[in-house]
Amino acid sequence: MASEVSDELGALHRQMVLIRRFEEAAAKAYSQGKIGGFLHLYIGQEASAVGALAALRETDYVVGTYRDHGIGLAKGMTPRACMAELFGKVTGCSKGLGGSMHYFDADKRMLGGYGIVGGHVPLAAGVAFKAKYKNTGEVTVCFLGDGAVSIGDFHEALSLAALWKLPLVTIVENNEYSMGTPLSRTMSVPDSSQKALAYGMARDRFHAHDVLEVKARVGEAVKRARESSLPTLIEIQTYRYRGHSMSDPGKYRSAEEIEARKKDDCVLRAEAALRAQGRDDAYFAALEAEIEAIVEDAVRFADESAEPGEELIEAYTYA
Amino acid sequence: MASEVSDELGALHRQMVLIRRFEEAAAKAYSQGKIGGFLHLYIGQEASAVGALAALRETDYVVGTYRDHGIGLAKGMTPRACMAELFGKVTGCSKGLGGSMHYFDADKRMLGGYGIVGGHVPLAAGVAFKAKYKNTGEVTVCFLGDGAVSIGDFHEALSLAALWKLPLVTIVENNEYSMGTPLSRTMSVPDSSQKALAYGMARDRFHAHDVLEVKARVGEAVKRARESSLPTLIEIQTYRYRGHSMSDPGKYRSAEEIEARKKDDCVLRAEAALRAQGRDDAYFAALEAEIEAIVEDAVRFADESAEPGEELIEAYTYA
Amino acid sequence: MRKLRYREALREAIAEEMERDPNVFLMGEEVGYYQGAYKVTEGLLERFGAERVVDAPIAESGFAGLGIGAAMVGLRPIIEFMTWNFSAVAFDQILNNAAKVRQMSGGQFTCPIVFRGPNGVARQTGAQHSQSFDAIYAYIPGVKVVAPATPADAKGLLKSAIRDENPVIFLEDERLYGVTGEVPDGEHLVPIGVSNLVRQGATATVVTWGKMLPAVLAAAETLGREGVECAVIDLRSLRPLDLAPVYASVAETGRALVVQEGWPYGGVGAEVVDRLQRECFAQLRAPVLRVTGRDASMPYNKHLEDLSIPSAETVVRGVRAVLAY
Amino acid sequence: MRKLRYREALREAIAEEMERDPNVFLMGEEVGYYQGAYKVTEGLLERFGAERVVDAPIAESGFAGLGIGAAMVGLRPIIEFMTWNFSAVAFDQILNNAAKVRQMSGGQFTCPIVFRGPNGVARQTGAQHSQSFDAIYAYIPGVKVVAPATPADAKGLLKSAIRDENPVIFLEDERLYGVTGEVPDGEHLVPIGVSNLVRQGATATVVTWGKMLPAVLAAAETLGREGVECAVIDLRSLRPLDLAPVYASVAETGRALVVQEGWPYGGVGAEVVDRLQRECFAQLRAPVLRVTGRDASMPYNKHLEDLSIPSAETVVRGVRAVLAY
Ligand SMILES: Cc1ncc(C[n+]2csc(CCOP(=O)(O)OP(=O)(O)O)c2C)c(N)n1
Ligand SMILES: Cc1ncc(C[n+]2csc(CCOP(=O)(O)OP(=O)(O)O)c2C)c(N)n1
Ligand SMILES: [Mg+2]
Ligand SMILES: [Mg+2]
Repeated sequence: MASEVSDELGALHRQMVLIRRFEEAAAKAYSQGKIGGFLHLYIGQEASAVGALAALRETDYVVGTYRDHGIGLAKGMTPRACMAELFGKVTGCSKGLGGSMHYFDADKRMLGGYGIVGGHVPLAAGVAFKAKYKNTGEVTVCFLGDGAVSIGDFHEALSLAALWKLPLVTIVENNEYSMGTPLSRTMSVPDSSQKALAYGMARDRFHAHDVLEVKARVGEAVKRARESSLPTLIEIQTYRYRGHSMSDPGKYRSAEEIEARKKDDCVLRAEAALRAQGRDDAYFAALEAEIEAIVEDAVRFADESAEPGEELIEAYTYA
Repeated sequence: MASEVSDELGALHRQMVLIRRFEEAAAKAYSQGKIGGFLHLYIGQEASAVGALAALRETDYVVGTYRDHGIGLAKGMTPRACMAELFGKVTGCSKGLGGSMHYFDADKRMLGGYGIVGGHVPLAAGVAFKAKYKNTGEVTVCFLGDGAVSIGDFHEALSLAALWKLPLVTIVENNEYSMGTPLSRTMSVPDSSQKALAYGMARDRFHAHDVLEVKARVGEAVKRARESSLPTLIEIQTYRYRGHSMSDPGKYRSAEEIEARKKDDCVLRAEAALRAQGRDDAYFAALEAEIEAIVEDAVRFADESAEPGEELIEAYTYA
Repeated sequence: MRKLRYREALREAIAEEMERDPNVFLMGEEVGYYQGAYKVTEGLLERFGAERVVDAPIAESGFAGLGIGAAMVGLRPIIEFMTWNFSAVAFDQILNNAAKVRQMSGGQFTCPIVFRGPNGVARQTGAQHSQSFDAIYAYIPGVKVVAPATPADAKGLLKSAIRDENPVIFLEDERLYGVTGEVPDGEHLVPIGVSNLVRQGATATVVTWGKMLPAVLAAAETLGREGVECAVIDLRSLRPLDLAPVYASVAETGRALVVQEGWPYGGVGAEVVDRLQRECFAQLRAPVLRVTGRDASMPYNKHLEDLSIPSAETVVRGVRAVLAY
Repeated sequence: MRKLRYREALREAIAEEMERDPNVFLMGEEVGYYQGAYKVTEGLLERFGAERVVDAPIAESGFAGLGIGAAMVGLRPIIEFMTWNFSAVAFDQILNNAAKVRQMSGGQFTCPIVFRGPNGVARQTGAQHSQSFDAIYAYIPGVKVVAPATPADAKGLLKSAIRDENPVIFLEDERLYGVTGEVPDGEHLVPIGVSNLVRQGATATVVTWGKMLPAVLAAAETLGREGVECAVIDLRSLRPLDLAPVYASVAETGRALVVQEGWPYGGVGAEVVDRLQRECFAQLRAPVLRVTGRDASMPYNKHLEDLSIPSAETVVRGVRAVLAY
């Protein structure tokens, strides 16, 4: 039993390390000019996507914001396709047309990657609507930021999800900031899960320190969605170590604040738990080497892949 | 003291009768083809606008929906200007350009009359913002329907009002239907004042049977706005006797339901209270005669007024 | 052939497609129990049930977005805007999601969805309820835009729109709902992107679409009595735009007029002019003129409203102006 | 004269007007503590305080509408959209309230408000963040639309916009923010509705605005070296549109090209063509051509992005095509 838990935690820890190393490599490539536009890193928040999506079946759906590398990888997208997308290559998941903000993978049921704050929440409700319409038992998880809670589409989507009892799990990743603005200056209530009261919707709220707890708590909501076709609003409290995007100088918070938050790092916490269950230095060294190879391979693949041809400019305008 | 109350109630009752007779005359004129477009009657809901606006000072503001005859008249607009607007005449409050849905009166601080459901709620927040910005102590009251609670602008405006502590009183007039849809099919919670929980906003909820109670309860919110610059969300439960607009066949509810609701009629209730305080048949007969004369005068005025000239088509496009 | 009202033709199209494909569903305000604000959807709830004929709260952005999400995973939503004026609150969903998801996903997801409802000026409904959205939506790559003028086209184009793999902006017209016309029996499809020469004429070419067609045809009759024969082309589809019959006609007439209900600046009318002067420069014997709605918000007053949009008279004047050059 | 960056010129305009009129305030996401997402508003919070430099939550429709309400009762809001892409969620507020309240109220209320922010294609920000809203807003009667191309015009037009009694859609450009140019000392106002002949030339007339101006001027230089002298007109204001200098130039050249960043269908470019062929029919020796953005959502890939919008090279080709007719 202990080893089963440890195996599961090992797998989730591995995913978190993969996401973190993947993004570290992406940050480096960005500074080398190999990636353009916006690059919003997820570093620090990994337990949220990894834990939440671990509670899903493969046939369940996920929809997210522009901060989508973590959910993409956690949903099973390949590091190659993800890195190549950042590099704008035709081998990327969206053929280099989408970029960092628009990860998509139809097979893995990763439905994007959207740049308009809150605009994807109604879409997620629509995916859940389809599951109910066709009675498939599929669950849809929608991620959004704390800043997105203020926008109308959040309200409309949650209203509809509650009214129509859609199998939708809406997860607000409260990383304390929307760009440079702390939550206290965007919301009159500090707890965004409280918005659920307006819809008579089930709610939950917890920290993303412990990836297994995330899985378990999100799992309850997934169960509620799958078995009772009822939506849930969850606030996951988390923190991003990097700027809002690569171009953010980050003057709105102190180095001390970031350091303090890093003490609760989800990857380190998982590592500590694994060590307590008997994993040793050799295990972690091997893991890091394995991940490093995967990420290096992804970068090489992205580097060596071809650019999309001019014919792709209009190719996907119409089906 | 009793006579003061009775005087006040007498004044409010008179306003309610004026609104009702005004609208009955409008309905007649509509069926005669003198009024076009949409005509949304307020009959049955009078105590809501009359009671609420009685709690205001002249310098306070009101903003409403297309169902705006009641609030316009209660805010002191003249029946002549109001009727002429319905007739599309140049003597109308909006020069015949606005029509039933777009009553405006700058002097009376009636800021419209809007046709897009919910779109006026942010405007009302802006009027309240100005009062705070200039520290004028003015209060803004915004009316909307139960159907408008589902739209994004409601959420955004209330979010901002709560966050920035604006002196805004938002009144949801819950008349049980949005067009032909009962509230149970548009909202997952039956009490729309519950939305206030999402914003940490003060709230209240009551029936509009007793116009003095409406005044008193709204008065508390007005006080909160004026003295503490804090917003309130109020649901006033009410009922419209007529269709959504003149073209509504109204098949979605039974004649019995309407008759049952009419038993609680706000005008009759005020009349009963006035009678209990000593007003007699002669009083009410005289009142009806006075109101009839006012309404007839308004209709005649509207009838005889000139149409706006062609030069007005573009005249107000730009200042 | 049967005669149907425009609204009945639309209803038939919806019913036939819902019958044919269980993935087609209808969503909008008052489409079900109320039988449709303009009775287009009358009887559909009874026939297809509340799962497939879904009354929505007033949350256009929410249910438009919901439709887009559903379309991405295999359903075929028909989203009704009670009028297109209310699509303004859902504009982001159409512009940024429906029109773009296929491109952003590198072709992985398509978005087969129809947004439909009455467009343009109704009767005395005032500024916020009297607008033509043709110009706004036709600008956007990734959506198709159609605007049928007759019951037959209403049915045939709506069926094509529902079967189309792309988001289709379907612009109906309240003043046309009661208009009667012949509609072919049986399966009747009108392809998107094919305009229609509805009247022959060698003197001048008049291009229009939607509600303006009756006014244009009336004007053509009037002019015909004077020996001025106008070719009339009904665009039917605004994006993609099929101007081949227009070019062919202008090759003969050398003179063209575009008639549109919406505001004058830019839009479909200006696009037609732009293409015409490019493709038919040598043949044009006069500048292409336009008869348009006035450049102002719509007044409530009936007389001013009538003056604010094209009429048979102003079209006649427009043709005369083109000929007078 | 001093040299300023475009963003500094904008900042000066805002600061001067806030200094002059206490009713002017600034509201938008990250305009205050963060110093502006693109640093246009740097230092303004410190100077004017949090009452007048207001950081807003992500609620564009809410705070755009709030600004409209405040403008109706005497304030003069400057509403920043972090980019114009996000105005799509506030579209209803601009279309149905800002543009219409004066007309709907029979002239009782005016709406002196400026909506501003970067428009068009930034760098590799992809489909949802790379759109030109010129076409969409210029269509709407009741708003004015300006799109300055230089620091001097940025300052002068923004000051005029803030003083204007009407809603003004103020289209800036991220790629121009860092561009330096001379800006007159002291009070500097540029009137709305006056275009600018920025280069003389008798061979062809090129009309453009906003970010495309540098590419057009570069193309004109290239062509000038071959003896092809292009007159270049910067529209500056898109509504109202001042084409008098264009007509004057075309009277001389007989040939015209319109260069725009946005999608080809309709919009400002087509409107210019429409008016040109109407006003200058006899003088035009060739069809008016347009060089536009491609008719597709913007791809992320840099190479494809570059190919999707006009460049000096495609403008050169465009002029050659006009001359080749
Ligand atoms: C409608 C809209 N407005 C503004 C923006 C610009 N913007 C992008 S991300 C962002 C902050 C979002 O913060 P939050 O929702 O907390 O998500 P996080 O970035 O913290 O994950 C803003 C303002 C946008 N993309 N869309
Ligand atoms: C955004 C928008 N969507 C739809 C409509 C059409 N519409 C007008 S009134 C109405 C019902 C509103 O009901 P409610 O808010 O309860 O107000 P009531 O009419 O009952 O006073 C609808 C759907 C509209 N005007 N605006
Ligand atoms: Mg955040
Ligand atoms: Mg109601």
